[in-house]
Amino acid sequence: MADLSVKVCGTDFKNPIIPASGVFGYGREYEELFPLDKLGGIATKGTTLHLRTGNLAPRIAETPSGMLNSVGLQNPGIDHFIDTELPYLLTKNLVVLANIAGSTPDECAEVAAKLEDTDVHMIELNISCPNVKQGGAAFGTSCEMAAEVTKRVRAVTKKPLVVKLSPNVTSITDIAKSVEAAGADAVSLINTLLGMRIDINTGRPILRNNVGGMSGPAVFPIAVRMVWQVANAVNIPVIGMGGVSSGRDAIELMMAGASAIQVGAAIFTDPYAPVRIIEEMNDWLDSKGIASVKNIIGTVKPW
Amino acid sequence: MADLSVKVCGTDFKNPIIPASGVFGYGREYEELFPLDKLGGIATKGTTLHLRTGNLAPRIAETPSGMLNSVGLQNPGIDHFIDTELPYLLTKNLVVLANIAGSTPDECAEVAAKLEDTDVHMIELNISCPNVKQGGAAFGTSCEMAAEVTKRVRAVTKKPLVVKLSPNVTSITDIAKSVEAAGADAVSLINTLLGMRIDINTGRPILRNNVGGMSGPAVFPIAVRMVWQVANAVNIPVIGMGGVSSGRDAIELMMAGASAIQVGAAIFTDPYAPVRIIEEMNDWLDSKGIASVKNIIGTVKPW
Amino acid sequence: MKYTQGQYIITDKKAIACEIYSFTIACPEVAAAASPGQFVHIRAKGYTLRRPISICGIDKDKGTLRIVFEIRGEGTAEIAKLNKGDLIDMLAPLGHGFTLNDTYNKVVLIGGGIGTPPMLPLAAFYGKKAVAISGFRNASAVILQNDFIRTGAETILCTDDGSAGIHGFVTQPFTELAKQGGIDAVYACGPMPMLKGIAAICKENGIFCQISLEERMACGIGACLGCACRTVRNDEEYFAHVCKDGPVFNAEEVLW
Amino acid sequence: MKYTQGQYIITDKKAIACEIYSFTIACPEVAAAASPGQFVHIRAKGYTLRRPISICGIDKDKGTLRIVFEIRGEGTAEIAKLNKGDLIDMLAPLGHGFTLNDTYNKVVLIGGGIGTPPMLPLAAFYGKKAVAISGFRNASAVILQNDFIRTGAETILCTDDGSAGIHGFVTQPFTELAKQGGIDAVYACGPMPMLKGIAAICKENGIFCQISLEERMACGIGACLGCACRTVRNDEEYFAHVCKDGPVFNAEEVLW
Ligand SMILES: Cc1cc2nc3c(=O)[nH]c(=O)nc-3n(C[C@H](O)[C@H](O)[C@H](O)COP(=O)(O)OP(=O)(O)OC[C@H]3O[C@@H](n4cnc5c(N)ncnc54)[C@H](O)[C@@H]3O)c2cc1C
Ligand SMILES: Cc1cc2nc3c(=O)[nH]c(=O)nc-3n(C[C@H](O)[C@H](O)[C@H](O)COP(=O)(O)OP(=O)(O)OC[C@H]3O[C@@H](n4cnc5c(N)ncnc54)[C@H](O)[C@@H]3O)c2cc1C
Ligand SMILES: Cc1cc2nc3c(=O)[nH]c(=O)nc-3n(C[C@H](O)[C@H](O)[C@H](O)COP(=O)(O)O)c2cc1C
Ligand SMILES: Cc1cc2nc3c(=O)[nH]c(=O)nc-3n(C[C@H](O)[C@H](O)[C@H](O)COP(=O)(O)O)c2cc1C
Ligand code: FES
Ligand code: FES
Repeated sequence: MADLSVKVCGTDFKNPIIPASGVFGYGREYEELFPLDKLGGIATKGTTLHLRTGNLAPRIAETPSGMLNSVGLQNPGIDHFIDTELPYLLTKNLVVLANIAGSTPDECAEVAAKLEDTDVHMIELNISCPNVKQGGAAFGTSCEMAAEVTKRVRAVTKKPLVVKLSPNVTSITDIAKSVEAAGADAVSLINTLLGMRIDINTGRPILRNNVGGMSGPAVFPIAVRMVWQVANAVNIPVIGMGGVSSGRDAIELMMAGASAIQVGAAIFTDPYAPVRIIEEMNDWLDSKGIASVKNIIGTVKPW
Repeated sequence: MADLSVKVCGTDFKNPIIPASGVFGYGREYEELFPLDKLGGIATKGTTLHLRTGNLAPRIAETPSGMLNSVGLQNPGIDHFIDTELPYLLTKNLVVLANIAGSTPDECAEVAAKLEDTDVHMIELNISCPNVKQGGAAFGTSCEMAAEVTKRVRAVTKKPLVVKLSPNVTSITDIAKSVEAAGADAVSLINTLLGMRIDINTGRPILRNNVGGMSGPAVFPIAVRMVWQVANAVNIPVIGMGGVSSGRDAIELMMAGASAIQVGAAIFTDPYAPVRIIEEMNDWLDSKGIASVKNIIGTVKPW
Repeated sequence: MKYTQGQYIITDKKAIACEIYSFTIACPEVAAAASPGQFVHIRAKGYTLRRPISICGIDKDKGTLRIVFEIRGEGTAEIAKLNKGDLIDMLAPLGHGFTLNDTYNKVVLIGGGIGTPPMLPLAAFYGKKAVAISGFRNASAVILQNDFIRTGAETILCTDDGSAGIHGFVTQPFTELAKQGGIDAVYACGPMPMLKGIAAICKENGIFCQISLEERMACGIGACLGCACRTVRNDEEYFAHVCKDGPVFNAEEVLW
Repeated sequence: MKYTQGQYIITDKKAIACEIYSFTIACPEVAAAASPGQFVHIRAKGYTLRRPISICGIDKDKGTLRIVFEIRGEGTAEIAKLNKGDLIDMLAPLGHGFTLNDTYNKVVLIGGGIGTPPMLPLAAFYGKKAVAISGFRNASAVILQNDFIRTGAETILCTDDGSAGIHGFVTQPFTELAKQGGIDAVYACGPMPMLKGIAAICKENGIFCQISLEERMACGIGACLGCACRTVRNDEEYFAHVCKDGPVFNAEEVLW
């Protein structure tokens, strides 16, 4: 048994595997299949100030080795999260990352402020959502906007603040450096890549929202590249995700520089994926005689 | 038999299928398998002013439903292309797109100028290569640099000028608009997405260049999205590519707005892919009673 | 157990019409938990998303489920390659099924095309109290009619082109039945226009109606919010999820 | 015909060691065109890139090729699932093979591990004039020794751990042979350190040496420039391509 524990911004994880925001709800549905305390942590569904109904269906499309989603941040609002979902999750022995979002920096800060008096372990600020004030361009696509929203949230919370970056940018390292400078304690990446599919028989986009976020194994090489670049550009920890579907993938992304790993679309293919990945990581480490998973973080030797 | 012919910037293609630059060399190797005149056109290997040896091996890695390459523009230089490869290709009944590249706007213009006195049909300017003058940032990642290099090439050529765009940007529509304003007659997209893979047994990146360009079916949804966005943002034709591996994919990308289609990595899986795709497109059009492939270009009806 | 994921042996495979297959699967714990209207979420090798398929038969004694599905694309084509003796990977049983009531005296089951299979477990439950109306494109697409007859249900067959049974849509015989009255409940599954038509007739005639909806799914268990469906609950618009709140909904809840 | 792509029937499949398989494939036109040292490029279902595998046997009369390969990752695992009677998708025969010379009186064939298979067609060509030295990790990894014996070649077996044959690397018996002299040519395939060592010994002793190299490939036919290899030609550095200029190179051309 290798030591799988990791520490990210002072928070201890019993293992590095965290279901990604949006794929795992608030955990209840998967608890039918396995005890949640097997997980290192859980990133909860992106939560906004008020209830959001999300986009019209279809919201899901398949792609080669991946998928698109256009859920559109459907969620019951932060008060419901704090009253109903969080207390339940806090009884489980795992790290809770509250994924939050908003259409203005104000909204993001207000959501974070509400979490300040709770026992949630970390805040994961999703800056990929469109900023209504700035004409819909996502916060995460400009250094200024990314820094601005990070600063506003930083000002209202003492909890470890993880900023979740969008891959749909020319330079993810610039964005990462901006949010680091603005006070982020860690970054997580990658969110989904913007994609589209068309039903050629109807001539209509498959998603009612026309476009959606691509994730799954297809995006894994992009995640590895971005995690590697960002880990080399900032001095704060990186939580890696994007297409991880096996223990080997998780090891690869940690070698690229991730201190912990989130698992998204792979859970749809195999609902036990997070648990299986933990086991596969352990087996691989044991087979190599590596005592602790911490020993592999960022160890890739570039040519 | 549907009418498969298309016209792009005044040039007639007998069908919309073109092997993409870099995967098909100068056509000789594939001519062992099928006559080149079955193709609508051919985009030749990216050619620079002087011979380039390219990067060290390994240059190829596999990814889920895709691949990475870091060939690094190995090519024999424009003079060799004009003397040895072009005359041969011009004897085939297809459109020749000379894909050119350079490390400075000067180099690109010089290469284009050399082609001016040849009978090559179109120039495809690859602006994804790093600009040595600007510290290595790719021309294709800033509107100013993209416009600058386009202008320089435009000034020396009257041939139809297709500018090939990089997907590794925050807003591909802004880049497309810049090169349109700078005189491009068409744009082609997408080039490869920057990715990375690590061999976890050695802890080394698989590619000797550490990172490489991702292509293949995995990127198809990104190509559809970008082609759709760009086709709606500019008034010049769009040549679409990225992950096309079937007639249905080609139809989908044309519905998104492409006037012609390039096929890259799919050729490695199935060397007959371009020919098969042409047949599959014809069959689909016939089954729907669509008389001409031109009738589907840009016909997607967004919600 | 609510639902579980596992690999189960296919004990029987039959091609029952052009590109339509029937699988019998040995999965005792799933069969024990399953009820009519629920579905199974099947993994297709090489594909990221599972495929939702309705349960077409539940044999709790033998511990088997039956599914009937049509090849519609790449994933179902891959699943159709599985043979008797192979393992099938299912997450099941999922969703909220039909409301069964043994005090009902007359129910009508309406299936359109590949929407017919989920009607069969209802016929098995209601037996002679059920009238099963099934509609298909043409004679070669007709499935399951003998299975319905074996349950004791009265069967009415329609085809769009008249090549078998009544020439026309299922709504025609149903409208007549509805006029005759005495129907306690209608259950339906099939294409949207058909469901809409049936719901309208039921509303007009004050008949309780439940329909099974389709939507593109990822998780299949209510976690990803992928399979949204606009409904009304307590007079308020509510984005329900087909995989968890459905696939069966009361027709009056649905915002079409 | 230089090369072609097609689906060919596997007429024989054998597991010849742990995770090592031998396929015999009926492909008359490929067999007719093939020569020792060339390779076939095999499609693995579900994977973008084909897998290059050396030709281990050519039977022009029967119109068959033989390949022997080891499961090294996902693609070879997928190919290994194919059975006798299944179709295998190959682009073949590819590459530049070994230079054969029937005036040679003594040649040495050196194979390391899964580099041994391409030596077998050379043994078939040279027969008693050949000494086949094969090296493996241990006894359980040993393959093809009887096949070599049947060609009439003299065989020398080495294992790293001494569990079969000579305890040690192939370079040990080869060094002795080289000292004895009279070798017209050496052909080798195996891990890089082994090839380097052999090339050095050959250079020292002035023996003509050809080696078969590996590189990650996409097209397999010289079009994509993926499989670069640094070589020297006419005293100039030259990026050759393993799939077209190789896989067989004169050892002295290679820039290690
Ligand atoms: C609750 C439920 C029960 C169903 N029961 C049956 C049944 O008993 N028999 C049967 O033949 N079919 C049934 N379907 C439809 C079946 O799920 C689709 O035909 C199937 O998913 C198509 O997959 P594909 O790989 O053939 O098509 P592709 O087009 O390759 O699929 C691409 C993606 O779209 C999804 N998709 C495509 N069409 C549909 C659809 N109509 N509904 C939901 N997702 C879709 C697929 O699941 C996949 O994620 C049911 C659907 C639902 C939601
Ligand atoms: C000319 C040539 C001849 C060969 N002959 C044989 C043979 O006769 N028997 C045999 O067992 N093996 C042979 N190999 C090695 C064989 O090609 C690899 O073991 C195989 O490609 C690995 O694929 P995989 O799916 O198992 O591994 P993965 O790691 O899943 O493969 C991922 C990618 O890397 C490539 N790759 C990985 N290892 C190698 C390698 N060593 N060489 C080239 N590409 C690699 C794969 O082709 C694929 O594109 C030969 C290689 C070459 C270049
Ligand atoms: C259905 C779905 C819903 C998602 N919702 C959210 C969300 O609410 N907030 C967020 O930050 N990311 C969301 N994501 C992105 C994932 O958390 C993750 O960043 C992405 O899917 C890449 O990981 P993967 O390839 O493992 O899926 C969602 C992804 C999916 C597939
Ligand atoms: C091996 C390889 C070499 C390439 N070389 C070039 C090149 O020289 N110039 C260029 O503009 N694009 C080059 N490309 C990019 C392709 O032309 C194409 O834009 C990309 O691969 C996306 O298409 P695909 O997904 O169909 O492969 C290359 C791609 C590959 C795979
Ligand atoms: S498919 Fe995930 S909520 Fe229904
Ligand atoms: S693999 Fe394409 S050139 Fe060798």
